Amino acid sequence: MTKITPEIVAEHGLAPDEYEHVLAIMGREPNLTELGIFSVMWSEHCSYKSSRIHLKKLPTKGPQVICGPGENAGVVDIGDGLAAIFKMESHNHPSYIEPYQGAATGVGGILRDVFTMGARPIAILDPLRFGSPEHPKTKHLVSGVVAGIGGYGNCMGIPNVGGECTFHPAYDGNILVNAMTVGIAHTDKIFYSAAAGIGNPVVYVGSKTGRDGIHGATMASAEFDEKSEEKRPTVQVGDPFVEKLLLEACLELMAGDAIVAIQDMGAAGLTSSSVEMASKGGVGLELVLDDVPQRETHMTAYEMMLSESQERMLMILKPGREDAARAIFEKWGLDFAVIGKVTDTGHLVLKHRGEVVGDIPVAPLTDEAPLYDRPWVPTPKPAKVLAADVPAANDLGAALVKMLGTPDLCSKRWIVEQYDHLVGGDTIVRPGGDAAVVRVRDHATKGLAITTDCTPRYCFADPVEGGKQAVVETYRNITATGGLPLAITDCMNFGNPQRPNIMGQFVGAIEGMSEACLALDYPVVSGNVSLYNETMGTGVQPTPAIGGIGLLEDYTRSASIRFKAAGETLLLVGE
Amino acid sequence: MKAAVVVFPGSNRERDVALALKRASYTTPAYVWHGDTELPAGTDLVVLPGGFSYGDYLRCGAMASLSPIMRAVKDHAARGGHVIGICNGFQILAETGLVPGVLMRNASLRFVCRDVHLKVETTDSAFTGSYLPGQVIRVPVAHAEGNYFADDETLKRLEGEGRVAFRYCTEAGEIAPEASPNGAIRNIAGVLNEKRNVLGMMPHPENMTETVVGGTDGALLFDSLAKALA
Amino acid sequence: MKARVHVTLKHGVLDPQGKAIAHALGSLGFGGVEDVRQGKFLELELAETDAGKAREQVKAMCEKLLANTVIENYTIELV
Amino acid sequence: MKARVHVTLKHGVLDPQGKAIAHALGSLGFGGVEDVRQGKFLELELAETDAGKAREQVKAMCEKLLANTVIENYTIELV
Ligand SMILES: Nc1ncnc2c1ncn2[C@@H]1O[C@H](COP(=O)(O)OP(=O)(O)O)[C@@H](O)[C@H]1O
Repeated sequence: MTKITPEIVAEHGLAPDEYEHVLAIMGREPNLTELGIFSVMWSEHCSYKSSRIHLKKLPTKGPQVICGPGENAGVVDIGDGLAAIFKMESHNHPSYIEPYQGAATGVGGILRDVFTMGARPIAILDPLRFGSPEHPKTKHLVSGVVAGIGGYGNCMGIPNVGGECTFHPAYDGNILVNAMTVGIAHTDKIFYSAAAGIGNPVVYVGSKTGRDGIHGATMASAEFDEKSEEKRPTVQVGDPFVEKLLLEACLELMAGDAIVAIQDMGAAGLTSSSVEMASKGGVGLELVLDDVPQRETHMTAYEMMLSESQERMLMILKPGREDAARAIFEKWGLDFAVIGKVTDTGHLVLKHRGEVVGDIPVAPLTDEAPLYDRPWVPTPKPAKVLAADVPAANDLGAALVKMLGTPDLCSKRWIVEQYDHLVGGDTIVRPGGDAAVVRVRDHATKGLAITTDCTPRYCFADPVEGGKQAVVETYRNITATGGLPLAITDCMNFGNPQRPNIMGQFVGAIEGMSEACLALDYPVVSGNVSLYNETMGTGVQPTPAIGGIGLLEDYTRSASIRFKAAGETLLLVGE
Repeated sequence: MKAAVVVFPGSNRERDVALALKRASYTTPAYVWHGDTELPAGTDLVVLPGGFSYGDYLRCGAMASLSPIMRAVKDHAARGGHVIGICNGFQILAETGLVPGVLMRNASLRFVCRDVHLKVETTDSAFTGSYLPGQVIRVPVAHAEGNYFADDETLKRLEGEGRVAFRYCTEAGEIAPEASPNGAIRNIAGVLNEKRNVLGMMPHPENMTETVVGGTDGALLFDSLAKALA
Repeated sequence: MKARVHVTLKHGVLDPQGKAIAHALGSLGFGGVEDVRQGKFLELELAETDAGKAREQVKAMCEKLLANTVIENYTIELV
Repeated sequence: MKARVHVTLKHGVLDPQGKAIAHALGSLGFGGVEDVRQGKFLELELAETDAGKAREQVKAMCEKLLANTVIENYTIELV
């Protein structure tokens, strides 16, 4: 057995005091598999250790909220027994290393988060930030990321109806690739992740497990250095075809009542899914790793628990429903395996080749995860810019033309046309407007207005006002299409939280967002935090990307930005 | 009209086309699984919908063309039954040989989703009977491999027999290379088989059948079918 | 037994990918690339151990699925 | 001078295409196909006549464009 040295602990991204705590919880030295599990569960990515105390300040409640943060995605009531389920996520680091696959698997992950809860996805949006257009890597990154997002979403048949794409040198070494998915479910058919029912089977479905991206979850939380581009590939390859089959098979199974709980295997795959399901249900799980469908030979327990192979799900079924469920997954050509059972021990117990290869008490693993109140300093208020200090344009026409030609403001047709934004036949307001409008399936009149917004430049100058502005802009964009804003999701992309000024940006943005959400009755129902977007000491601009959704009771009455006919009257409203 | 929409693993516009058919004919088509070996009794029209059957892996449409149901589709066509393949469905038809030619990677090498203009080149088919000869219509495309190619001899026959159903054109109806979203030879967007009962086309008329989504030019195709196969 | 299959476009069939690659190489500053043709390369792991039978099998796979013989040629190597 | 380049996925990297092909072959009744891996095969027509220089050039092309070296390997043959 591998002796756990301080080097191994450090390689797993655990600080010495964090490791002391592991020893205290275990009451003994963990083996490598157990250490690996602690390392992913306590990574920034999974534990939110730097951000959690601040995220708590966001308003998350409202009469429309069916399920706020804490599940795979947020759930909002849209009336007549229907719910919108949505979330945004980042795939920044993987997309920088391998733009096509990184972006593609990012889309795959966020789609799974939404259909895990019982929703059929109806829209994808993708806020993107790249470095300066002149930077030698930018072109390659833009074309790879856009092709990857399109490649995955197009194949899935989910329309991509919006997003953003702006450029700034602050993102030269750390691009931001965020993706949001919105789905529709019936309010009496929403699926959660809490395991229950002692003895119930734990079922694995989807693709086989390979040695993909072992340790990707900790990679996503480590600051980049020059060498990381050369490290062994921790990037996973996505298979949108299998995900499409997984979507259809899951929805088919969900139409019945066999599922007790379900959770997708995202970053940190089998580890985070099994630990979260056990923790939420307050139960134990026993997994027999020999039964995990494997793509490669001689896989170790460590590798299986940490693999990030894509297109996999974990479910708890009602007893006796295995065969009926298996028939559905086999019809769709997917792997299906009973790999364990729910127990009353409160422990995650792993068996492999006849031996117990891991035994961790679940409650302390999740509840006692590190939590940091990192030191932070407020961002100094920027000096007021006086109108008189800015030279007036002497030719407004020329200024307008120049602005329209800038990378941030120019037409994004080149991107939008690589995404299927019409599949489904429900796209009422296409990309290019303030918010997209997508019709709600299975309802005669309802539509959803969806948008993502953030202006990092504002957030950099003043995180509080910038955070506020991002929320408010989504609100306005939804309103402009005729929608009633309902709720938001967010993706908080920041630099290294161990720098007090960066942490200050984060805290400020949260403060601004909270204020706006409270003022507008516009709660946060899901989100994601991506920290350490920093290369050799240079961080990205603070980028709290906000995704908002709103409801149109009658989609035929939506408004779009197009002038409809000559001679129409233009009105200016607001201050 | 009794229509059957075949669902392959990876199909994703089966519902779109089923709704378009329903709007035109007031009857809901049946969904048929690719693994089935028979079409529902009395099927008039078989639809191979858009999507990414088998992920578009190897060659678009190649694996789907070998599905069990395709034997029944071929028999149906041989009996004079009608078949339409849209986008991935066109690729499947080409792979099975039900229509001539192949669909290669777009000349841009990129997926393209946008509205295009098409010139209706023949109204002599159950699919196009409700259009006016030479009519210019607007419908979207959404594909990465729609670059139609056939050898000279095949093209000569297709054109000589009036079997090119649609060509990409400018808004004014000009068949110009720049009007083609994919580099297709002679701007061909859709072709008929010899007996004119099988149509393969890349654009998506099913996504242009309601004013609220941007237009109704595509609806006429389904109206044509509903009338012809009533 | 392992089979290596090359699937290439027939002579005279336009190769949009090859053309685009040649173009991209040119704009990356690689001069003197006169033509690029892109094909597929498949490696199959077979249970069959008899070379003659394996070749027959793979030939049938190529004819049926792996190649579109209207526009593509294939070659089979056993290793 | 002609170069033949094979681009294949690195060991352990998922090959969705290969997997789907193997599956399809199975359902077409071709038993005994244990694994399929799909790669790319490129033929380049080069103006360069010196083999050493040609190899250097093609290597650079592979690194820059033809292969995605994060997940793919390549081999070069000159003919
Ligand atoms: N910035 C945020 N604002 C609100 N909720 C958040 C935020 N970041 C994360 N959350 C919530 O925390 C939970 C865990 O998120 P995450 O780890 O990203 O989920 P996943 O399992 O999909 O990786 C989710 O329910 C998410 O909605």
